[in-house]
Amino acid sequence: MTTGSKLSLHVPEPDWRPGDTPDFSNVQVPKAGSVRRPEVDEDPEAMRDLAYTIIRVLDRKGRAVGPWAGSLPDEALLTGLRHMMTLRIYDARMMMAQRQGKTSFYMQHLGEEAISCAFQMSLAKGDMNFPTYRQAGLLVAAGYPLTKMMCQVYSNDGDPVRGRQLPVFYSSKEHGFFSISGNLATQYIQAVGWAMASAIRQDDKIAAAWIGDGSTAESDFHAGLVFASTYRAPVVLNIVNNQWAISTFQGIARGGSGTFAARGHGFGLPALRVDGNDYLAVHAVAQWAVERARRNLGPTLVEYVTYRAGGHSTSDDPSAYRPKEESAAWPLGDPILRLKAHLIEKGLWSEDRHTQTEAEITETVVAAQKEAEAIGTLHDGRRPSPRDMFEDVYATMPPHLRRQRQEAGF
Amino acid sequence: MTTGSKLSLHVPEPDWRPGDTPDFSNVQVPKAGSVRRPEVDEDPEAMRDLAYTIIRVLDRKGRAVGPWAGSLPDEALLTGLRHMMTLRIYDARMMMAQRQGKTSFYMQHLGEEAISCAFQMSLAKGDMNFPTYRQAGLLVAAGYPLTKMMCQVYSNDGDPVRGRQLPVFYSSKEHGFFSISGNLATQYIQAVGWAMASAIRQDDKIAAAWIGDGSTAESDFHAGLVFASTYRAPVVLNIVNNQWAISTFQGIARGGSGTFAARGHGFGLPALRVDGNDYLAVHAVAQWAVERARRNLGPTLVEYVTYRAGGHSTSDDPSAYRPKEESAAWPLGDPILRLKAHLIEKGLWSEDRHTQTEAEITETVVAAQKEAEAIGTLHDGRRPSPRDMFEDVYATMPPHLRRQRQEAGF
Amino acid sequence: MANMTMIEAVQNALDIMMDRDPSVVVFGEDVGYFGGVFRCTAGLQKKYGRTRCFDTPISELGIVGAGIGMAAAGMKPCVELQFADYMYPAYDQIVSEAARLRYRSAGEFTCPMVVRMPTGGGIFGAQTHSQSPEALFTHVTGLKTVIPSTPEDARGLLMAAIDDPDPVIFLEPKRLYNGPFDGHHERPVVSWKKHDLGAVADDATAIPIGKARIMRLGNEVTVLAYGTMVHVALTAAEETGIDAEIIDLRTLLPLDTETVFGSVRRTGRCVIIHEATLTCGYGAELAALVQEQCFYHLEAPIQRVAGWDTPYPHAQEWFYFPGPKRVGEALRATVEAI
Amino acid sequence: MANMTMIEAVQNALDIMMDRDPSVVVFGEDVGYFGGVFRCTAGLQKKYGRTRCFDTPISELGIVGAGIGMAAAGMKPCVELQFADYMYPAYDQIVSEAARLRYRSAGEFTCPMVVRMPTGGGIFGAQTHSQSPEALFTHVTGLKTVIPSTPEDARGLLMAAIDDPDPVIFLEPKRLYNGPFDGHHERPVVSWKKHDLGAVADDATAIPIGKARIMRLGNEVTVLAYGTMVHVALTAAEETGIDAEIIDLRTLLPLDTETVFGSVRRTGRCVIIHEATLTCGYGAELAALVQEQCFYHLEAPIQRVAGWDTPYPHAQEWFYFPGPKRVGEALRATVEAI
Ligand SMILES: Cc1ncc(C[n+]2csc(CCOP(=O)(O)OP(=O)(O)O)c2C)c(N)n1
Ligand SMILES: Cc1ncc(C[n+]2csc(CCOP(=O)(O)OP(=O)(O)O)c2C)c(N)n1
Ligand SMILES: [Mg+2]
Ligand SMILES: [Mg+2]
Repeated sequence: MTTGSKLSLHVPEPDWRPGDTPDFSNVQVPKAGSVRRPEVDEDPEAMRDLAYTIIRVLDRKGRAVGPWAGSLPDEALLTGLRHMMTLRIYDARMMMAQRQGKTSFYMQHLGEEAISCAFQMSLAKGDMNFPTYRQAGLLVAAGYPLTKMMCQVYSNDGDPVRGRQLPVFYSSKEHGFFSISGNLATQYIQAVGWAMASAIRQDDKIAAAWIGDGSTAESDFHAGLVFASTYRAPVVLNIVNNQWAISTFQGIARGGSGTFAARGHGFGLPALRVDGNDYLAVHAVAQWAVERARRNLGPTLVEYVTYRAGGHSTSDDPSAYRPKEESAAWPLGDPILRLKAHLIEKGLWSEDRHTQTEAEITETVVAAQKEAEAIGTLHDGRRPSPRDMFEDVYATMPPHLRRQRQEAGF
Repeated sequence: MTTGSKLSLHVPEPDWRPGDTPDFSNVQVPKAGSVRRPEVDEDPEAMRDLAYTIIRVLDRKGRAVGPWAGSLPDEALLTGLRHMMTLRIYDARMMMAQRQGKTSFYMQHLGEEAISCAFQMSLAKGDMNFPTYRQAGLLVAAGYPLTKMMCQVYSNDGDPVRGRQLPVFYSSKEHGFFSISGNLATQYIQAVGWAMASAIRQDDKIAAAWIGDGSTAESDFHAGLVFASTYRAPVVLNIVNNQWAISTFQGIARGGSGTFAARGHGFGLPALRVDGNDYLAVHAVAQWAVERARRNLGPTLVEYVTYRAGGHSTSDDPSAYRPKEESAAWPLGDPILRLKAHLIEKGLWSEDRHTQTEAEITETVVAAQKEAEAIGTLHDGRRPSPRDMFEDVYATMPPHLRRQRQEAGF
Repeated sequence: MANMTMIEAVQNALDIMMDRDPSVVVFGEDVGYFGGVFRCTAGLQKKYGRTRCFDTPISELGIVGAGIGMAAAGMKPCVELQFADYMYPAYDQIVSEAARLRYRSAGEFTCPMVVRMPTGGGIFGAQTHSQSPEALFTHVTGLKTVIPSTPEDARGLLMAAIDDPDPVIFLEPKRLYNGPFDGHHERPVVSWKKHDLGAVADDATAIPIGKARIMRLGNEVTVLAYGTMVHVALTAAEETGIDAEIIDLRTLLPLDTETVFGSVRRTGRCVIIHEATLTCGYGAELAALVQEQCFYHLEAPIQRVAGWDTPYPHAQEWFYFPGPKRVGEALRATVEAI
Repeated sequence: MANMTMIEAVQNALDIMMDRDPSVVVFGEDVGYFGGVFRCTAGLQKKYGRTRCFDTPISELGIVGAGIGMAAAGMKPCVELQFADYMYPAYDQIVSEAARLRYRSAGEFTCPMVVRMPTGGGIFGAQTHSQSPEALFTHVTGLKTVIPSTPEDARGLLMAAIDDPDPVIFLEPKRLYNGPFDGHHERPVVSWKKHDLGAVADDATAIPIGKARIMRLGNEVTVLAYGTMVHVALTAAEETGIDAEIIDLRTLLPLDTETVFGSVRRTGRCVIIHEATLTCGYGAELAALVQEQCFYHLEAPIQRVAGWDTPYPHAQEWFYFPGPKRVGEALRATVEAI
């Protein structure tokens, strides 16, 4: 039985391209405080709705409302704001440094600062993140030295990874930050393996896996979900949906499912969708998922809804594929401004203190930058030795590499 | 915040191992006819329940009941019975041939005959299956010659694939049967690509992808779902859940999700679960999914619930990892006996005709086998030439292969 | 005759073939509306529509796997992997499926697909944007592997690859996209537009797969090179003044052994260069073949100059890249060996 | 001294190491309750519990990827891939991740993991149960690649591999699991239990990675072999009466060049054999190295005897397998070359 009628291929397209006027008025953004907070041991099937909504805490007036509010004390909120501001200022300086030719490449977090900064606050010492290139907030919030970060970006002699990696591919075991891979998604299943190891050893440490919306299409994402689901690994499975994967809008990776969080339903996992530009909501949901993992209740999938306000990297110009106005029109606002407004509303902060803090942080960042540049930049100053190129391929250098190093003259 | 309490790894185990007495009394088998039949263009979200149930048509008395009944006329049911009986008798002969050393390896369908035999009846000429090694019923039902199948199993000179492939790795474009790969799951995304091509060309042909429960863990399954969901490819995505993947029970691949069909929910796909031992139910659901694809409504995920009654292959002895009684205790019965009972109930069939047909088919199969063996078997008679080994690596043999063939002396 | 960059040449080949044959489809990450991160598919979606040139999810496995299915259905997919470094997720589909399909079905199902990917280093891309995995393809029976070194070759070979009835791996040396690169990274880049080798014929024609080209005639030593290294070899010959015969292999598999062996038998010496890591690189096969077939003509050991057996580092890029200095030294050592 | 099959030897090594070190975990498809389709993990789940030895979903990517995460967490996973032919889905994790982790984190994160897999043909497994992908590992910096040819080596090398601080690919020639195979498929198999080479020491000790072994001393020609081919080489030498020195490489990377070059410089002739397809196989690297380092000692072209450049066929298995006849002919041609 053939119908005689013709098939056609559906190729999803974003609603707007350069030249169009973006209009998000039909995007459903649930009211802050309106989404329920289940117990962490509730049956995943019973919280299916949480994958199709957006958990939000901060309302338009800057108030923290609803069942997800209150996960952090005031002091921590002030610290959180500082982390986000630091990350943004750091990014701006490094973007500029790249333009000045001090390094080859850079990737910023503009608009996405809340996610990694707030998430880190839900972890404990010894837990391990398996991040992508857009979660440096994990390091900032963990107190990793800015100078060291910059040395990595400059690939100079102070770079802990000896100039071997692309800028922003940090690594710090001590700060629970797994070495970044340039290959998308590969670390997702590794995070699950790390968490399985913790469970095998009957430890109490948990892991956090990170992935972008676009990268969920990769195989490792599936492997991660399969293994996490089967062995109930103590891991938080994070998806940062910033709407874009370089020039490709999220609809290409998401396809026919309403949300990325929904992917978890195929695996019986609790799947939560959260406002990624709401520091309080991110923290509350992260804490919930971390508690679940810690209590041996298994993995949680979390989708952070956010927007990549900048280009994909310094090699990218987004105006070639999306309207310039899209970022401003995006309905979830700016994470720093929103937390700032909340703190002002609470009487804990003011415009003045903000300006003053901005200046302070800028000073700190500039000082760190000076320190880093005093060591060197990609093309100048003290840089890792070519000898270093041959180290760490193996624990012990095998004869053929020794010969090659010699041949290279180092 | 660490809890101090210890994590532990959950490793799923089947309910019974050799020595235990299997007891499926707590397995929920919905009554035949009790599951609704939505319209093919109903919103996938609205038919979520169909992934957690089992669509059944044949009741205990052999009657076809409920909204899924009646997809096939009587004549077709008789043909269907014959297909299944042929496949089973063919399997038995080939199992024996392997034991007799006439070939190296064989894989049978025991208990799973309904799935591929009934599915094929829902397709039209020009549609393409991307099967695994356990869907030879697709060929039988498409009228592929038994002798040719046997020649493939024997790797003799009549083998259409020139002795190159493992036994049962058939290929027939004409019969809508894509060349089988030894690598699990790889063909799933290829089926989606084939379907995309049909849609790009605005043709009316559709594809069917096949995979086992265990193999859904592979990456290609994920890629298939992602692409099918994004481009709404005209493809039926089949999962044959026969409870076992060699020695591994389905719980290892399924993990925390209730069913394999549920995997489709992460992609917004309609997902149906069907009694794989019920010829009528399989056909009705297949037809529904095929119609959806044909009408350009996109992909459907179908899980066939069945039981691998035999060993994984001739290299396998299942009594090493599951109770011998498990197969008999399995609640969905035998597909041939069930269809037979239905036809008898309908007055279309009798024990006598069954016995007589069995004898007839045996004769046909034995005749085909003689014909095939007259050509040769793996170690005897006319076999593909070693020259053949060098053909078809490329369309035109490149110089280095010509040289090697010469060196080999052929 | 006009000049084109290699990017334009690739785009032009795709344009010509899509125009000629409606079964040619182009897809990959960011190749649709945007036209690819290297712009090799610019304008194609606009011209041929969204179902002939489109963006895919980030799944190299999916891109190649879907391509195989399409090819089996009679289309001619020409897919892009964003970087050769990201071909690994697709490797199973390439090796176990694309390369084997004709064989295992005795010609019933075939896979006329091209898998394009930018390869090689020299752009400060570090270990995951610099790899040269050609040997991982040439070891696989059933694949052809092609790598151009000029815009004309890029266009002509890509046209031939799309026409080919079998799967072809098409490696694009990204350091050559905009201009030839002689290995002197400290010097300004010359654009193809201003370079003799940037000229392309007005009439675009396919260049047969399997034919090497002698880029420079010479008598003292034969240099086997491909991709970026062709230009480095030319520079090294010039700078050392050694009378080297430089062969651009263009196709790695099937290899043009006639041209290779003919030259080495004449010069009696051979240097092989590539950017990929040394051990088990494609140069090993070249050396093995040459020593076997030209043994009695060889006057010196065959030397290989290659990437070191380390990942491609970021800061130390120019110590890793086998530049004209290292190549020159190998040439000298080889011609001086007695 | 007792005799063991290679399967028992592998099982024994795992048992010893799991007993010694609680961080050793074993997992893979069907390795748990059942003990593996080749029975190499038999009894381990029972002895060490389900969290130390367990079944996994059928995802080679997942097996290796999870292993990397565990290794980074300080455990010592020793995972099984059911057949080397099925390593491709895991290839990205092996190449881009396991092999690079130490380098890219400057030693902060490491990957002390062993990936075991049965390799090679000779069991009528056709193209997807017969492959020998060693060259795809030896081209990858950061990996070590090991392949035993006797039970004692299998046990000792596996123990060393598990102890190794870096990722080790451990190839098990499945044709040798039950007994040595000399290539005469028409003759009955001799079990390791009844074969001299099946003896294993009572005291299990690790055998260092990176050391070849001279299996037979000889003067006329050096044969480089590994895995199953070691036994074929021994047979060919015996049958031709050629005084061949036969080296079992045991470790492909890092290669024991001292032993290899020393022998070739003495004999002046070299034959390389492997079961993998010829082009860009590991033999290419051996030939390239030997011609470079032993050039002035070589009296004949180095010959390679290998699998043909086709997929491994089912019916034509014994025409594909490089048996003693082909090896013998190469030996003869090489010693007779002037
Ligand atoms: C395996 C692999 N394929 C392709 C790329 C090239 N690439 C780098 S980033 C990127 C987009 C990723 O998008 P997403 O996952 O949404 O993360 P985002 O950049 O938005 O944070 C692509 C395609 C890669 N790095 N690795
Ligand atoms: C990529 C890959 N990994 C492993 C195997 C080995 N293998 C063959 S069949 C099988 C089990 C498959 O189980 P399932 O998918 O449930 O199919 P069934 O045999 O039950 O029909 C395994 C692990 C393979 N063929 N390919
Ligand atoms: Mg994104
Ligand atoms: Mg199964």
